Amino acid sequence: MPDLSVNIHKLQLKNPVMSASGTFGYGLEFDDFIDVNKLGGILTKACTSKNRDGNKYPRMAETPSGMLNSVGLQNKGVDYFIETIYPKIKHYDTHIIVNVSDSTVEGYMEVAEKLNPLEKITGIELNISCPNVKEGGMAFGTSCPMAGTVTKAVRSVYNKTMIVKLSPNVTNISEIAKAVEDEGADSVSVINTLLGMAINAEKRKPILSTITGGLSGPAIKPIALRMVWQVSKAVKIPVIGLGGISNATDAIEFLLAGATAIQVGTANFVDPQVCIKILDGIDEYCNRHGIKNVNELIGALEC
Amino acid sequence: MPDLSVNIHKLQLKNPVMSASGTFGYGLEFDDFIDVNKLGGILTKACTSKNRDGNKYPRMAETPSGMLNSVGLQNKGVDYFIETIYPKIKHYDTHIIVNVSDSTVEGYMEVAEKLNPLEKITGIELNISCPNVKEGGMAFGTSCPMAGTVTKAVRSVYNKTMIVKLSPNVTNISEIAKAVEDEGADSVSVINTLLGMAINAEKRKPILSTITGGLSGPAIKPIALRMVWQVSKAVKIPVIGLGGISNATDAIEFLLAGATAIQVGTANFVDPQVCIKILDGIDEYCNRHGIKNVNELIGALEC
Amino acid sequence: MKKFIHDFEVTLNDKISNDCFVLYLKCPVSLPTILPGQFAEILVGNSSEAYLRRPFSIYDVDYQKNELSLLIKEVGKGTLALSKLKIGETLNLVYPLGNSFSIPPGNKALLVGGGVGIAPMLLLSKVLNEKGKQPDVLIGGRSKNDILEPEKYTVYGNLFVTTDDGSMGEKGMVTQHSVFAEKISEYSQIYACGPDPMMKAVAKVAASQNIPCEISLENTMACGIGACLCCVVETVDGNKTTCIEGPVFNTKKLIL
Amino acid sequence: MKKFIHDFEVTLNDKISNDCFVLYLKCPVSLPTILPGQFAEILVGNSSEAYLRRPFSIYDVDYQKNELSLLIKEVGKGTLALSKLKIGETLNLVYPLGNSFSIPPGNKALLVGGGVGIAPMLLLSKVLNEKGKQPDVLIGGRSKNDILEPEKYTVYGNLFVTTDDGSMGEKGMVTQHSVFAEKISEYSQIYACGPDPMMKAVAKVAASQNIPCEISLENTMACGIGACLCCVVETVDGNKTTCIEGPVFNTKKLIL
Ligand SMILES: Cc1cc2nc3c(=O)[nH]c(=O)nc-3n(C[C@H](O)[C@H](O)[C@H](O)COP(=O)(O)OP(=O)(O)OC[C@H]3O[C@@H](n4cnc5c(N)ncnc54)[C@H](O)[C@@H]3O)c2cc1C
Ligand SMILES: Cc1cc2nc3c(=O)[nH]c(=O)nc-3n(C[C@H](O)[C@H](O)[C@H](O)COP(=O)(O)OP(=O)(O)OC[C@H]3O[C@@H](n4cnc5c(N)ncnc54)[C@H](O)[C@@H]3O)c2cc1C
Ligand SMILES: Cc1cc2nc3c(=O)[nH]c(=O)nc-3n(C[C@H](O)[C@H](O)[C@H](O)COP(=O)(O)O)c2cc1C
Ligand SMILES: Cc1cc2nc3c(=O)[nH]c(=O)nc-3n(C[C@H](O)[C@H](O)[C@H](O)COP(=O)(O)O)c2cc1C
Ligand code: FES
Ligand code: FES
Repeated sequence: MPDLSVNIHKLQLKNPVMSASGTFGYGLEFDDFIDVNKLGGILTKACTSKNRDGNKYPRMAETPSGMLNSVGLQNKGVDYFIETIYPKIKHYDTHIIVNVSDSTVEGYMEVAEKLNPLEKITGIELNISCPNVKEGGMAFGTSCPMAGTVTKAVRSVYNKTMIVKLSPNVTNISEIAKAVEDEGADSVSVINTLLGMAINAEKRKPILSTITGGLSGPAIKPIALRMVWQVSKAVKIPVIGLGGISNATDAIEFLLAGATAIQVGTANFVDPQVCIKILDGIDEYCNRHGIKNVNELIGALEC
Repeated sequence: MPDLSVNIHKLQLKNPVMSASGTFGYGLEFDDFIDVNKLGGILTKACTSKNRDGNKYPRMAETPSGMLNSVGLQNKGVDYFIETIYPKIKHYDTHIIVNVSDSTVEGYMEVAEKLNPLEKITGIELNISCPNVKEGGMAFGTSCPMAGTVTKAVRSVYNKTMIVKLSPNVTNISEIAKAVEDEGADSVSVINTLLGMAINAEKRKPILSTITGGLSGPAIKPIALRMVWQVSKAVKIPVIGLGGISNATDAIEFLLAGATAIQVGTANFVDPQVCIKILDGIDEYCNRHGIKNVNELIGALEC
Repeated sequence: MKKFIHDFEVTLNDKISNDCFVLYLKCPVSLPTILPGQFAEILVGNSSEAYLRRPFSIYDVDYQKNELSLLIKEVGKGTLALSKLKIGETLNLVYPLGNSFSIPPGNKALLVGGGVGIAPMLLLSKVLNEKGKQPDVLIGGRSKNDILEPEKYTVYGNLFVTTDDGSMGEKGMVTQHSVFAEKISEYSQIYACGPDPMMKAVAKVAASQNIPCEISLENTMACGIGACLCCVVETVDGNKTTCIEGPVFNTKKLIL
Repeated sequence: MKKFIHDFEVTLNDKISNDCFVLYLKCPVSLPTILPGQFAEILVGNSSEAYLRRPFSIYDVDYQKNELSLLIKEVGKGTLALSKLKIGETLNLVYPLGNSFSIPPGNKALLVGGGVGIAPMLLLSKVLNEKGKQPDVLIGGRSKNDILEPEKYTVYGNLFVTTDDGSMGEKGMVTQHSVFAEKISEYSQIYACGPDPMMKAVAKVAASQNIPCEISLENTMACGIGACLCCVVETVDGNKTTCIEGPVFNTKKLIL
């Protein structure tokens, strides 16, 4: 049995397989299909300072080997999360990391500060890369000063593990990664969705109510892998890789490219058991290749 | 019969369907499969000032609904093009546009200047977005000043139609488009490939000799469509749309998003007759929707 | 209700009209209870183009044979691939999903289906019949060919038909059928599924008569299990997920 | 040579070993002449994962029946999907592609194939036989099961076999076979296709004996028709496309 545990800053994960924010609900939605406790961690859907209704329907469009979404951070706000959702999920024996979003720096700070005391929330993931909100969101993630500012502000009110989730919609993602590392990020998640668009040619209308949306799924895997490779060479903090991961081979590619852990997003929709299959597949790969500790694979790409 | 002709600056195209650079050879490779003269235009593979061997094999990797390539501008140089290739292709009764690349501004200028007198080369496409060369290439396309500089320099020596092909690997593609428009571009092609990477997990090695390569094919269509939509709202010059177009519906989506013409790339590998099928499909769509002139579709998206 | 993921075996792919077919699928284990209005998310394994699962209402259930069936209309790449499935091939289902139609307060109910929207009405009429209720089924279509397997409903109750061209039943839209003029007050609940304009028309009549009305929505879905929030519908209580809190909604709650 | 694109019909999918199968494909029109060493680019229509075409050597041609066949080893997603093709299904081919093996200057030639690399040697041995030449075929494999359809070659010439485990023919690698020790000087040309180390070993012996040697390369390809420049191989005359200027190369021209 290979040792699959990895460390993201202070968090020791049982294994490198986590679920991605916005694609796994609060974990509960998957209880019928898998034992959520087996995962290295779960990233909850975005949590904002106030209730948000999200964008108008339609919010998704299928694309070749992927999908666009424009959910737009729908959630009932941090207070509701603490009062109503947290009690339902705190029994999970895995790291529960809350994805924190907002339109203002103050909003981010408010959410982080309120989450800080929750014992079973062992970390937060700052979403500075959501392409589906008019204000804030991706704007924070596409310039170094903005990314640095929000990271620094949240750092000042949050003392557990803080991961910053980066936007791929930039010329130089390594620079942004370094900016957030400098301001105190403990880890970076690479990548959020790519801004895309879908049109119904017959109706001559955009398919999404928001015209553009975030592209995810296998289609973006080559881009995500490249960015994980670039960022892991640029920063010292651990990188969490995601974007299109659908099977164990994909996951191992991300580890080899430099990711310490991975997240599985859209693939959960296609196969609600995929996270466990990936976990089993990593185990099988390690056994087959005589790898005793999964850390041997991290960044082990031979170029 | 709908009127399918469109204008890109001074060029009147029979129809909006062109073949993309690097995916259609010099047209000759497709003579066995289609009547190349039926196309609106063909974009030749990249032409540089000197002979280039390109990158080492392996140069391609399949990805979900797409592929990565790292050909690296292999060609025998502009003099060879003029002496040996031009005589073989000048019989084509369609616009032949040469894709111009290089590592230096002087190199771009040299190629453009030498091509200027060729009667049947009715335009050039400046490739400031090739991700597969160490020097120049994409670097020219990812900053406004660089993009502006090379455009201006080539403009000073070339007086026919000059299209500039933009890189999608940027935070704000509209800005780059405006920069090249300001410096005299007659049109922009949107988009070149996205920088990606593929790994062989079993061998723990990158698949491409260059580690990273350019992603093309249906996978990138949503991103390309979004960029065409953004750019066409930002500039006044005509936009040529490409990226993942595989059938007539895709092509029409790009026209609706604001493209005056489209290019078909990777899809030619999957179906060497696809350009003609797209052309027929656009004709059929216009007939079915009672569209007399294809220009009615351009930018006709109802948002 | 617990959800399952199983590989079903195709025991029959029955083409019932020009563009509609019924898939009969055998469950490898004992079928769980499936309520009328619930649906399944199908993995289209044999298509190179359909990436996400596709949702379909459960058309009928045969607990004895351990089979369920789906009534599917070919409208695009996924349904095209499904139409080509052969006996013995397997199909992966996540099911049973969503809420379900409620039992009517009184004895009689009217079930209205337009085109392939009729799918959830078969299991509903069967279950209502089993519960001693009297389901009247009204099917509307453009022409005779759109009235799919009408004989299946007469087992459980009365059948009424409208067609736009009058080739079967009464001519006109469903809400123009004489049951609306003559019998509407007899019904304690109305159910509808089909094209949006049809459902709106039915909901309007129901509201005017003060009869509770439930409709089944077909919002596009990515996950079907409440994880993605893509399938929302606006209700008087805010956005609701169609896949968990629907697909069945009381029309009073919807902003139509 | 003119290239074609046609929908072929599968007339047989013959599983000949654990992981190899032969597809027999009927052409809808008259088959053009196909030279030994040429290949086809196949569209894998029944896989959701294989996007680009897959190249395969033409194994055999039957002009009378208007059929060609492909010998395929299952190594990944595309070949897995092809292995499932059934009689009557169609397969789209772009063909015939590439150059071809040259006719040997003298009378005798040695054709060496390793594993599935043997594929182009069947048509070559047939054509050489038709031209009055004497093809000796040497097949190497790990064990007996890797020696695919050996009986097909004996129609056209002598057959020799080596296996790593000695389960068939002589034990050892192809270049350790006694033909190399005893008869090598009789051959006016050597042909090889198979794993890289095998081809290199054969090329080395050929060079040492000053016998012309041609090998067939299997570089990964995107287009197969010279349009993408992805398939290049380094030669003494610079980069050459494997799909147009190959797949057959004289080993003297390659940088091995
Ligand atoms: C809860 C639920 C129950 C359903 N029950 C049935 C059923 O019993 N029988 C049946 O035939 N269909 C049913 N549908 C609709 C069915 O899911 C779609 O027709 C199917 O997903 C289309 O897949 P496709 O790949 O063939 O089409 P695509 O190629 O994806 O699209 C083709 C066309 O169909 C439209 N389309 C796609 N999905 C939907 C949708 N969900 N609603 C409306 N239009 C859509 C697209 O906009 C496009 O114009 C149901 C949908 C839901 C949400
Ligand atoms: C000119 C030519 C002729 C060929 N003739 C034959 C033949 O007659 N019979 C036959 O079985 N195969 C032949 N091949 C190889 C065949 O094309 C590949 O095995 C096939 O494309 C793999 O497809 P896949 O989807 O199953 O594999 P993938 O899922 O794409 O890959 C599976 C594994 O196979 C490797 N692989 C993929 N393509 C190739 C390749 N071209 N060469 C070597 N390894 C590869 C990958 O690196 C990967 O490790 C030929 C190749 C060429 C270029
Ligand atoms: C429906 C949907 C909702 C998402 N919501 C969020 C979110 O709330 N916060 C966030 O940081 N990322 C969100 N994402 C992005 C994913 O977490 C992930 O970064 C992205 O989808 C790429 O990974 P994938 O290709 O594995 O899905 C969402 C993605 C999808 C598809
Ligand atoms: C094999 C290959 C070679 C290419 N070579 C060039 C090139 O020389 N110059 C250029 O501007 N673009 C080149 N491209 C990019 C294409 O022209 C096109 O911009 C890109 O592939 C996106 O379109 P597609 O998805 O339709 O292929 C190349 C693409 C491929 C796949
Ligand atoms: S489809 Fe995902 S929440 Fe309803
Ligand atoms: S495979 Fe495209 S040039 Fe050879």
